[in-house]
Amino acid sequence: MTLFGLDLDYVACVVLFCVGLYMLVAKSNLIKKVLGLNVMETSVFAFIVTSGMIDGGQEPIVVAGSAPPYTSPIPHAMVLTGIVVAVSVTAVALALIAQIHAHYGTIEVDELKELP
Amino acid sequence: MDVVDPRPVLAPLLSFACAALVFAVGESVFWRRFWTFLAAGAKLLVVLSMLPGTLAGTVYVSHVVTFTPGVSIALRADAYGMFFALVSSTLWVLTTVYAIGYMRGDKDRVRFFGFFALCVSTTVGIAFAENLLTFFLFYETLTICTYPLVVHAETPQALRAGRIYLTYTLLGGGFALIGSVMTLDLAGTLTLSQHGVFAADTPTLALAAVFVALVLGFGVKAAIMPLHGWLPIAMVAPTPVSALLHAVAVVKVGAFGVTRVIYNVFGAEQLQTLGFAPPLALLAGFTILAGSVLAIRQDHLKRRLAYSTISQLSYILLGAALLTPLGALAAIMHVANQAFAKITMFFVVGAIAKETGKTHVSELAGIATRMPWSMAAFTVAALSFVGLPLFAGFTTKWYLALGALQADAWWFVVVMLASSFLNAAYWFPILHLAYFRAPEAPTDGANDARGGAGAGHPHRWETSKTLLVPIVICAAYVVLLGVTAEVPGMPTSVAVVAVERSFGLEAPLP
Amino acid sequence: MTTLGSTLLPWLVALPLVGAALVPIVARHDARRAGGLTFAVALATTALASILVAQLASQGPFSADLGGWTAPYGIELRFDRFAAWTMPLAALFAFVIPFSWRYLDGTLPRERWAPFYALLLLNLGGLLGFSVTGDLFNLFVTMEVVSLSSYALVAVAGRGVAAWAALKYLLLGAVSSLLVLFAVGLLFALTGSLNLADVSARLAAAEPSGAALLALASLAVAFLVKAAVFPLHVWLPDAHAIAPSPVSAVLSGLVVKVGIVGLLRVLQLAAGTGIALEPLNAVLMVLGATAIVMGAFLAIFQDDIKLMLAYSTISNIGYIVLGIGLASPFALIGAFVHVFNHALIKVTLFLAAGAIIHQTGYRTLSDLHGVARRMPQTAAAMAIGAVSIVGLPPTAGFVCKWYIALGAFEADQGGYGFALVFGALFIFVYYVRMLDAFFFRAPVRPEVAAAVEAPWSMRAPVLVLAAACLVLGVLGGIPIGFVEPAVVDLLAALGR
Amino acid sequence: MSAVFDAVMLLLLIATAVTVARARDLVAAVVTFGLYSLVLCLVWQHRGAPDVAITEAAVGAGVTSVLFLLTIAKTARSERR
Amino acid sequence: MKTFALVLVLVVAATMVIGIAGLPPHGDPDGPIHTHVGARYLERGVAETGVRNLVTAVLLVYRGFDTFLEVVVIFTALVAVLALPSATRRPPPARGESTAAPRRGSDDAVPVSPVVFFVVRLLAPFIAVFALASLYRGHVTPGGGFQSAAIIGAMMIALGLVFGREHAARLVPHGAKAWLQALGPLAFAIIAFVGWRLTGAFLGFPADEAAHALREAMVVVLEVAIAVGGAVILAQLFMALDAPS
Repeated sequence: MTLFGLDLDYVACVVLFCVGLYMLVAKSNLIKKVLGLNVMETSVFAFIVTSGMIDGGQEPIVVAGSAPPYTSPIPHAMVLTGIVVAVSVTAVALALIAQIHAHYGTIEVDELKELP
Repeated sequence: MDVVDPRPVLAPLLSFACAALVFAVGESVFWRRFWTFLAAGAKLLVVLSMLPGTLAGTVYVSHVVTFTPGVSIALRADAYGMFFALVSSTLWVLTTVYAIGYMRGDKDRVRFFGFFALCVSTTVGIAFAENLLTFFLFYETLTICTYPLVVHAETPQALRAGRIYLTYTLLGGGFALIGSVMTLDLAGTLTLSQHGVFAADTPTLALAAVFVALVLGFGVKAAIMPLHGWLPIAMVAPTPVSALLHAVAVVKVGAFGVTRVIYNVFGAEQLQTLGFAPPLALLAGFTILAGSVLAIRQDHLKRRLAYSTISQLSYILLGAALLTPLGALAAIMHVANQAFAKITMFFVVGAIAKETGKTHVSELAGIATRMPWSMAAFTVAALSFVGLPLFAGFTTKWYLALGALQADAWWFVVVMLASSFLNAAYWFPILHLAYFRAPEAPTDGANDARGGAGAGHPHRWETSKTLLVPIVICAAYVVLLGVTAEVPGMPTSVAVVAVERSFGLEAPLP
Repeated sequence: MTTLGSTLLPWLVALPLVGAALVPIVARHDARRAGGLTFAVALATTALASILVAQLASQGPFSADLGGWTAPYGIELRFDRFAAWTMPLAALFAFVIPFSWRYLDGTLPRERWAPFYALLLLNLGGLLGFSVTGDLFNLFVTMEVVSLSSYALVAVAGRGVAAWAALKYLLLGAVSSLLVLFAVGLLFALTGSLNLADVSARLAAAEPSGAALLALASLAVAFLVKAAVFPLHVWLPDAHAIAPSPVSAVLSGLVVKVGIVGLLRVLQLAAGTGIALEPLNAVLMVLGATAIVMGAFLAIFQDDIKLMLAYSTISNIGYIVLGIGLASPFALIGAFVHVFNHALIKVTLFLAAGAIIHQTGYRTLSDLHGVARRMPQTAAAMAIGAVSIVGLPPTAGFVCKWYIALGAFEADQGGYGFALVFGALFIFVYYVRMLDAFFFRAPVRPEVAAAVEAPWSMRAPVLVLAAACLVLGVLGGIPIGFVEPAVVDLLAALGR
Repeated sequence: MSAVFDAVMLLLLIATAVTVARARDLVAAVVTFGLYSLVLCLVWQHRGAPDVAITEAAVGAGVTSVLFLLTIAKTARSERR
Repeated sequence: MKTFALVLVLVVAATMVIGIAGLPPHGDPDGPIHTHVGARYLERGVAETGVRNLVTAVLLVYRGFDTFLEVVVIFTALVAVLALPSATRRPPPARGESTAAPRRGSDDAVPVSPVVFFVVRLLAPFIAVFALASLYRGHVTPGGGFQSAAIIGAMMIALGLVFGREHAARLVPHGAKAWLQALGPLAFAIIAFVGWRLTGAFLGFPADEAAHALREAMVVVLEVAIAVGGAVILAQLFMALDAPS
């Protein structure tokens, strides 16, 4: 799908990336920030998976009954690793947020900045 | 001819090692003195052992490590470096004796003597630096090592002085670094063993930038006006520090650097064509006069000495900037002449403060009866500065005048005459007070600055021997340098070799 | 072709990572064992690294094909001179870890010692992997190992304050990691390959496209964030100041260098692509010079010694970035040498500061008056570090400043030379205050007046490192000679 | 057909993402995020990446959401304005 | 902040769109992705690795080192969370906070409806079997180590949610926990070593047909280690985050 010469699948990824980025920058709530980070991450994954597509292709599993063309397996492997990395980062971020809340009683950046 | 020899490295290295040992032995007085003297003595011996070779025209070189191709840390004992090293090594021995007497009972003596030894080691390193990088290396090390000495008293005043001192010298160091870097970029070498490193077709603007950067960089330590602000303030340091460092090592290093820049980085010939030297000479002439005028107004003794130093240092710069053989000779000889005379004065002032607690000119009435030997030494030094024949200062002025005439700059002769009068104007009142006025009745107000430091011995004759002996020896040197100017084998002959070989000028004396 | 070097290379990365996995197992019953095992692993890694460096010196760069798949079909680890020059960084861990042994007493409850040491080893393994990998995606994953362990190390000892600093670090760090992943995706879509050399060659073969430019730009931005270059530095000061001192040493000395090594990779990728690097270089020069001055300027206002050290890291990263931006041979040499020299100096300073804070309980200058009277050796090490970080001779810091300044004039950018030399002096204003307070003032706090020198396991690393700062200053030619061929190669690849 | 499916899915993705951004109630945001992940799964399954789709369903929609919910339970349920 | 965010987002969006316009169109069989490295994997992958799911082949055989580091990353996440101080001090509720979600865990467990209780207990074995199947068939069908890890982990989490943390914690013996959480990195190290001895390459898999069984065994060991290690780590992460305040 293209529009004005732009690949809409890719543009969708850009839109998602920017929604995530907006959440990360503009939202004051730390959990919202981390959610935004996750949205950004998935948008990049979507971009990578999309780049590995092939027209009329199927999953890269070579068994009886499957035939080329196959989608490229490398982007999938990359994204699989990326997902694990993302969940690891999220887990650490959330643990830190819990710490912050236990100490300051708030997870709003606006209020954290005012505290000593 | 150049000969590879370990001695140029050995001289600073020996004293570095001893300095480290001074720190290591801690509070043990005997061992501290032992290592300090060993360092001073060993260094003097090493330097002296090279003297015959230097007079015969041999240059000892040793490479330490190569930085990159073309730039290495290397030491090279040419005649000019030898001259400077001889002066500083000799004075170190004397100052060490004096300092032991002066600092008796003071606090933090480990730190004091340790850094003191470090400073003098670096001074020799500077004297022997084969290239600008090595020079800069030791130059900045000297800055760092003097800082603990300046703030030794740890009073707010001393700390402030230390900060001002660092600000001036580190900014200067920055300019020196930039200048060195530009030199390497333009010339491809940093060596100080040639008489000019730049190719004839180097752009003049770039050369001007290099000249300004290097002269600014080294001129700060040479206290050329308007970069002199740190020197009077740094006088809060203990007197041996003021004496050795702020009359000899640190400031001379600056002047030494400027002469190296003039004769070894640019070379007399090229500088003549470029025309950078006259502005420097003018600045030096201005500093000579302005320093003296300011000195007259100082009542604090050490500050008066400081302004006198500022004025006297510019003799060296002026002599070097004339670009004539006799001017250069005067510049080199003044390194020694000013050093011995000024250190004598500092020693005396220190002894007076230590014995009587007097630190201001106006308090000195009748001091000559209390301390006749010291004041006699002081008189010798003062006469030398005024430039009476038979004293060291005279030879400088004589050759400087001749050098100025060689350069057709007759008005510098006028500057020098004026300076002599000004010198008389601020030294003679002290002598007058000391010899011809009766001592005031002691009042409590008399002992201000160093309070009770030496007030414990009101009836002792003169002062302790460790203070007096260096004073007398230095004064004797001042006379010796004055009367033996034409005798072969004496410092003058080294200076003559230096003018010829280190500066690449024709022989100044037949 | 397998040589000793290419056989051992993967284990260089695997050893600390596996060591990290073993730490919690070994420390199940006795937490103190964690420190011992970690030290042993760090030593073994250092030994392995020295074998590899020796191999490099005798037979030139080599690479290891993991799994036996030749590049670009598998992951390739490359050991060239740049990678080798990051090996001494690993050796610094061998100093940080013994320092931590006693430092953790009273800082961290015992049950968290094992995770702490494991994180240190993970950090080390990630750093090593990052610098030797020749594969783009592997670059991303190793970077994540480093980043994730760093975030946690910041928060490890403190409570909310530390967690907040760590989270700020995490959010910015995660975005920059994501940019790297995005760029890897772009490059893969453009070339179909993940091998660095292969991608670079294929980019060069194809005509330059906006996508390649976007990829390189996002890599550059990502690594500038990781390196905390001035306007992107906001995460650094708090994180580095609040972390426990051994961690601060690792973060400030080593982890920010991830960004620098990454920038180098960007240059290698761009080599030969026909993409003009001048805009990037111009940006790097401006950012570097700004960072030098602003880092120094901001440091002046700090009373907390660790915060001040953190700001000086920003300033020093500015040197390196400026050197890379100048892109002249001398400047690059200076920049790369400073990658290690700054690490050495900064580890010295942070460990010394850590020892002082640990022994006295105070961390601001006004409280620490006169500490040198009670802890002369540590304070002397601190003084050497301070002189070195300002770049005064004869210390390690001077060597780099000299070369970068020389490179500035070589590239006809003398103005940056001035910024470098005087920006550095700026920060000395602060250090003089520190030295005054430590050495020349009377103690105001009873704890300081009664302090004693740190135990030997803390003091020895500090003293050895301080001595190394001096030795590397005098023998500055050795690292220069080591890095020079690599810079020549890089410049040849960049067509200069 | 495929193009229509793609278009609908992409619009749905953007819609859920914006909802996540706008939701004040954090639990709602997280649940919407889980939904977003599931839509993404479908897209990926459709694009020949079943491995990724399964992992995203298990980790992105499952584990991540649970971790978020746990944290929300510990801290605050709604965004404060 | 909002204005800044908007401007930033617009700038980023514009830059990205311009850059992305330079990419080759996706789905093109002649695009670089499908003609270079990927093409070789598709052609020779099954023969070279013996794994029919080429994603698994890439993950474990061609790019096993990445997966090793991936396992290390999640291990890092666990160690990171364990290294943090547990959030114990709970400050008084801040102003205006309406509701805090109810707390779970056996000490103050919310009453669970008997239906949920029953369903979870009933489903648990099936989930486990599903996970194992996914794992076992991973090299033929979609699925594999990490997916199973997530599923087993999710099962443990569900059990924990329903029965309370003590019960969930008992699922993993305390002494074995240290070993199990490190299973991934350790298994990779062992397989890497074995591969190194057999083929001379770190993480190498024997290529000849004779060693087919061995190769398969190595892949399965890695898959199991990833699954079990990952599940234990995920469960521990859950418990760490759910620790009572």
